[in-house]
Amino acid sequence: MQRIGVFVCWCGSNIAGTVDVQAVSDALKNEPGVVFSTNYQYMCSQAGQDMIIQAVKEHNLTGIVVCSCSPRMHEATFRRTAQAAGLNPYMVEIANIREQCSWVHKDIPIGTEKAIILGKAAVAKVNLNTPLTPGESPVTKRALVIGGGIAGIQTALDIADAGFPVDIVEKKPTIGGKMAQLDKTFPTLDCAACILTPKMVDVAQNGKIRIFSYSEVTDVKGFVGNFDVTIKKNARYVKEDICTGCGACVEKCPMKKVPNEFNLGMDNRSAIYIPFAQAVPKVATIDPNACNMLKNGKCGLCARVCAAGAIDYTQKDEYIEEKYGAIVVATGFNPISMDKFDEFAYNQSKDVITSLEFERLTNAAGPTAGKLLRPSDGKHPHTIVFVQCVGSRCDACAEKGKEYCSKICCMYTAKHAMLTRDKYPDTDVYVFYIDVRTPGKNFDEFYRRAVEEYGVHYVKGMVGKVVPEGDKLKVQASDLLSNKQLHIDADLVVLAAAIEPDKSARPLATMLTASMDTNDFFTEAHPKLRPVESPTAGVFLSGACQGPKDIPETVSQAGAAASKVIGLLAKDKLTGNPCIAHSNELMCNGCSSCERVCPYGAITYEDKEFRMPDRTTLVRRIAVVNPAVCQGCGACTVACPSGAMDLHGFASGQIMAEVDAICK
Amino acid sequence: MKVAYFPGCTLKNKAKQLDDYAKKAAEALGVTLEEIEEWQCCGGVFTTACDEVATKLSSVRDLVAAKNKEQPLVTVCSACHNVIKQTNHAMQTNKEFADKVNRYMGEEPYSGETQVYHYLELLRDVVGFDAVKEKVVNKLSGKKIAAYYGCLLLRPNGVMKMDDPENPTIMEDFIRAIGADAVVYANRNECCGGYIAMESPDLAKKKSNAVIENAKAAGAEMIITACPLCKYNLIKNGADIPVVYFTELLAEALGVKEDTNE
Amino acid sequence: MQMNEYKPLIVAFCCNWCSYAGADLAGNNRLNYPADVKIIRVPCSCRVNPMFILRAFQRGADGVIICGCHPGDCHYTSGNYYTRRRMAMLFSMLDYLGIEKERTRVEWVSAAEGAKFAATMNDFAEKVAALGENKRLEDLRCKR
Amino acid sequence: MQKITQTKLIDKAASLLKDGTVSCVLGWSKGEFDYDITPAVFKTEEELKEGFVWNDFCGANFSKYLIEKTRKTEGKILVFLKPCDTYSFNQLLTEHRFDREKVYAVGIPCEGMADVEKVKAACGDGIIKIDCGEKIAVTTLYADDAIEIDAKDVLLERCVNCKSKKHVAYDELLGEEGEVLESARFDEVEKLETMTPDERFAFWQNELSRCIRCNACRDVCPACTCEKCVFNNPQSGVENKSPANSFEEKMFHIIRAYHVAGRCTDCGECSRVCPQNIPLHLLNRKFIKDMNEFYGEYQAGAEVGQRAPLVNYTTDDVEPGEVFDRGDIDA
Amino acid sequence: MNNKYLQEDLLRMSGVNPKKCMRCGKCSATCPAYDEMEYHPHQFVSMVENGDIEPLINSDSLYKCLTCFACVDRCPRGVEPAKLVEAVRLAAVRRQGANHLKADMVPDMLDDETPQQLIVSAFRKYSK
Repeated sequence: MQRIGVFVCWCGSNIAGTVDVQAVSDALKNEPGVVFSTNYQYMCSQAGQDMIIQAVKEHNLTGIVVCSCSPRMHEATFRRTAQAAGLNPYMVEIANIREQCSWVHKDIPIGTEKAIILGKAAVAKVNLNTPLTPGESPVTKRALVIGGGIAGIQTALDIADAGFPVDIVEKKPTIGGKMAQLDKTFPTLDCAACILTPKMVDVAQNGKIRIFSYSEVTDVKGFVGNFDVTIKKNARYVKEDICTGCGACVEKCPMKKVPNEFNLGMDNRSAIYIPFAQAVPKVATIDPNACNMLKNGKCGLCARVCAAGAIDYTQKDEYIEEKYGAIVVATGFNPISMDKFDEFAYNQSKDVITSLEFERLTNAAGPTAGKLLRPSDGKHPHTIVFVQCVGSRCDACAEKGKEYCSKICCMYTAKHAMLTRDKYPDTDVYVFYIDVRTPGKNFDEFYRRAVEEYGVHYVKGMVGKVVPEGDKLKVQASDLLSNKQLHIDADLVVLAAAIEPDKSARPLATMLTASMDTNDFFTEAHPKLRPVESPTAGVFLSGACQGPKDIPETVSQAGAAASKVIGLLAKDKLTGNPCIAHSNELMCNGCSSCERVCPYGAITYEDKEFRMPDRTTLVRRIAVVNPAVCQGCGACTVACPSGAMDLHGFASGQIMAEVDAICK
Repeated sequence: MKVAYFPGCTLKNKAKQLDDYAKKAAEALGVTLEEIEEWQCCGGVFTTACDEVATKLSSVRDLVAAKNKEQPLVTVCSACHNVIKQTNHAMQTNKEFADKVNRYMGEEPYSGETQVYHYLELLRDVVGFDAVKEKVVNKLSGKKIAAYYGCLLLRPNGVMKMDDPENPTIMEDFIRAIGADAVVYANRNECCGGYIAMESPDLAKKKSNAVIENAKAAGAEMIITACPLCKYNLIKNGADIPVVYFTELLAEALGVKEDTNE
Repeated sequence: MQMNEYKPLIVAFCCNWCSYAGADLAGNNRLNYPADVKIIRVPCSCRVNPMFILRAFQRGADGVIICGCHPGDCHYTSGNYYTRRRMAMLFSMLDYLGIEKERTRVEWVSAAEGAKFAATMNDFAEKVAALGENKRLEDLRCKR
Repeated sequence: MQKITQTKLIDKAASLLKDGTVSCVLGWSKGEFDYDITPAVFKTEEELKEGFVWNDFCGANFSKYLIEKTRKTEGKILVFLKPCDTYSFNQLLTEHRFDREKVYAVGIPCEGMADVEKVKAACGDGIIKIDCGEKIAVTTLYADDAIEIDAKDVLLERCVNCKSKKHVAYDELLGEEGEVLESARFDEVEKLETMTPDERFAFWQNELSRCIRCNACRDVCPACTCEKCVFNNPQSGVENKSPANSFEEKMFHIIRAYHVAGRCTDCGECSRVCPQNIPLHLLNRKFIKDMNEFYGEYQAGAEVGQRAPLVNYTTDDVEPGEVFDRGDIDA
Repeated sequence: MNNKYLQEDLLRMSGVNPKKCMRCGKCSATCPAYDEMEYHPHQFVSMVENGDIEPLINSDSLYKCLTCFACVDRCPRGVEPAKLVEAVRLAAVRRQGANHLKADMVPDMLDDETPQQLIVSAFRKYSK
């Protein structure tokens, strides 16, 4: 029989305001097993915890029930308290009488009655608690970073800096991500390439970092400290270790009409290509959908011109299996498709472009060598209209666009408008805005400069329709402040498209069992206090995969994620969760039902010899749970027909005792 | 196959060709348009106010007639289509409204079971543009035709669900199916001012001109439409290229136009 | 006691990762729902054995609701998919035996859906209250 | 009348015993009455000739006995399997419940088995002798002459709705192989589904209240093979020996049906052995029908190693709240 | 008080929730009849929200809306301004003797080609 102590917390007036705490502690005193019951203003405070420790010693308690806030809040606190008092930490149960009682009910008698019942359920459960010891598992001292944009690069560099090996998996042929496509960065107007490419070189030269470019993660198994990851290295038909990146093949390749994705299709590349001059790794890649040699065996020119002999048309996709202790997701973002917003005529005119395309048009390494020219006819545009919030801040019932603010558009549009006016003072620049949001260091000052010093026309209102006619784009918009409908004959229209998480994020989240919000952004373990950790242990978040972010924010989050990874990898052993499944071998049928539902492959079978009452022996197949792999979901316990499989901490008997206590 | 057919008032008067050509062409494509008996005027315009019940009853009766025939209901006129489809949608989604309507109807309650097709949807989703292409005998090759959708066919998109309301393709696909060249221009889904043509002829003229000019700038030699109101408006307001019903071109392409000119 | 004063007893099994957190959020936002709802925390909705549900009815519960992460969002990848099949089968069987189908429910509530949690509990409690006492699946020895 | 004769089976068994292929034979033997045929183990030709029976009353499914017998027997066991028995045989192999190597399975055709209750209904009580020939000849205490019945008129429910004459497992087949049949076995379930909840409740209240908890349904069930049944286990929380009230009657049968859902081959033994004539198969068939409708056709035991619906899933399964309105599912 | 009643009536009739509006002005940007209107679609939304309804009822803008639903489809917030315009118009023409279109006005408006539906719909829209 347990000797249980009950501790009812007032939580100031949070609980005591709606629950008669004295009545609760009095009522629970009479429950079976309870030998001590009290209440106190703040159970989680030092004084409250001391009270528990003292009670354990005075009354020889074997179990503790704390009636307080949600176990998600302070279960860990009170387990530590129990440990300090010399008890097994798993002899503690929490009755949630705040979030699920005092805060949702207004009437004191009702709240008190419910609090007593919840307390009874916790007492009933503790009566059946047994001391649990968590298992330990080793930590593989290697990290995986998925995504090689600025977020992934910074995270990898910081982890490597602490002395741990890191692998970066990037699905494109080069690392660099979106930042490599940008021209200047706000609000300081540094050249993006000038600050990014040295970091890319650092990655390439860092002995602790391996880059798997043109690769993707196809399978993740295991758990924190012990992930088994399968990486698919797509065949690039070029031997990476031999290619010198000289570019002779690129020059000679006869197939030169492939839309260049790095320039967002605004110019062409060859079938064998290096995405841009500073690519890392600087290695050529053959596009199998464009290469004549790969498609029909005719050509082979690149192999002939390659002095290094790096071309290999027979290369196959390669699967690499590697162990990691921690995984950082840095899958980034993309602008959304403009298909559902064709009132802006994006699909009807080449001169309606997205802001990312505008970046390429002004980038010295872009399709126009940095000259701002119209995609349709290569003429200099004299009137440019920027449209903000295209697809951002939409109502869900409008069924297009995103509900959130994409956060970066106000600032990059100010940058584009300012730079255009700076370089081409003869250009009229209109920015149609709903609100200008500039909450960052030096952001509002930057926006004001665009208006006051550079003479950008900021118009409060939205564009309703863009009509291509002749070589003009007829823009119809509203100017809400002067209560007019404007008609502007523009040469170029730039849409600040909303951004969304990369499409690869959703399947990756499934592999990682990391949760996502409805917009497919990864959710953090706690929105304020654990912003770079996913709720899944060992999985960390870096950059825009967690939510829209600009570069400074991304870099600081990348560093934070790295420090969390370093903290994990610095440990030699991890303490596991002891609330895991276990099978009673006497009852187990060996039927394999549990194995089939286990999401972790934690259950195996062995033939075990049993001594029978009649002194014979019998060999029977039984299930065995691997405690390091089991995560404690309990799926097996229900699949098991005989009830041999049970779960520590949430045993069938315990749950039924709770049911009984509640229904009694 | 046989489908229920709702011609509407204008197709029996000012827009007889739209009706005649539609029937002949459908027949040639293996679809019989069976006019529902004693059909009633759709009401011309759908009132969005949810407390307007009586004005929508005539449309509901047409829908019920099709339901009783156990056939989908096909319309040609854009305005009729808009009104009937929106009424049907209201019957499906607004229970309170449907209850009120059914109290007038007095028969078995109706809750939007009838499938409503525009003639163009019939061509695309039931017959298939590929099948149309195969039946074409007079290819209208080389003709640069601009499709004019207007507003009623496409909007509100949440109800009409015919095509992408900002970049529709159904009429362009139709034009290509009969062998002509489709001219794509931005104003093809902008309103011609149809409903206010009596009330504010000047505004209607402005809107119609914007459509015609934009189509011509894109190289159109002819405009097709599914709406008598649009056709009236565009012609009245100085279209200097032909504006015809799409069914007329379809009949011509299928080689059944002559039969119709009695 | 009048019928309309009848207070049903409702047992809610909530998975630790989504629905229990959703219930906490409902509390954080002070969203009311009837005190008749008593929550039992389980690691995953797939921990809920049909036997627990029958046990609750036996002991006098008038309604049992199981809440888990949305399909596809299970913390354990697939637990709630098994829940979905298991409960579909069980509920269909209870219905087949003539037990009122409104007494059992599965609802997917994420950690962010405090409002949905409260609304679900209000609605469920109302439906169960309308049915009155559970008489078809009760154990008279366990009467309160 | 069975197409294959008793003599043929005895000869087969005797020769397999003789050449050492098997060390014993699992077969049917006569019980206290002619219709009361029970499973037995035969070790010699003599024993076979003495007691082995094969006629229209050999309904018993031997698959389950193999678990116990294979553990205790040296050498192979010969088992005769009717088509429906072979499904149970496979299902147990799927669950690793016995060692296939220790069994020599002989498939035998079956023309359907007789229901004693129906025979009694036709001939009255006091049966003292039954002869199974072309017709079933029943001699009773009260009639002067034997009464002849056509076997087809007194078939067990499960044989009326026979789902398969095809053997899905055997080492050797005697006689001709049959086909998987289209049966009307779900008609009764459908009829219940179309009743109102009140009618259904009344129906089951009437049926299940007759339960005397003799456990025959569980004990005969080839799927109920747990090392320790939850109803016998004080730790399980549902242990009980006899139903105290209608709740426990229902709970026992719901849990039993649920535990075998996806594993039940619809062999019908539960209903055959129920002394109270409760149509227990209607519970199992409800699960089978639901699983077929919601998750695709599934026949437990059709193949070894199949993954049953309840240990499987797809991402777009039907929601539990949607299972009630059957009309919608079909549409 | 009276205004409050009218406001509630308009919101109920139209099913529009003006509080969803984020003041982007896209409805007015997209409106083909903008220049003919005294009050523009976004003003209908904000004025009804503020209970400032009489000016709308008395405005000619009610009869300039083309019912083309461009504002409905393009509104990023799903506010549906055209439904609100229609509700205000109905509130106006439902008043005693306030029909905007009278039968004796029609003959002068017609020409040989006027389609029937134009007359029918004009009555539907402007008279009760």
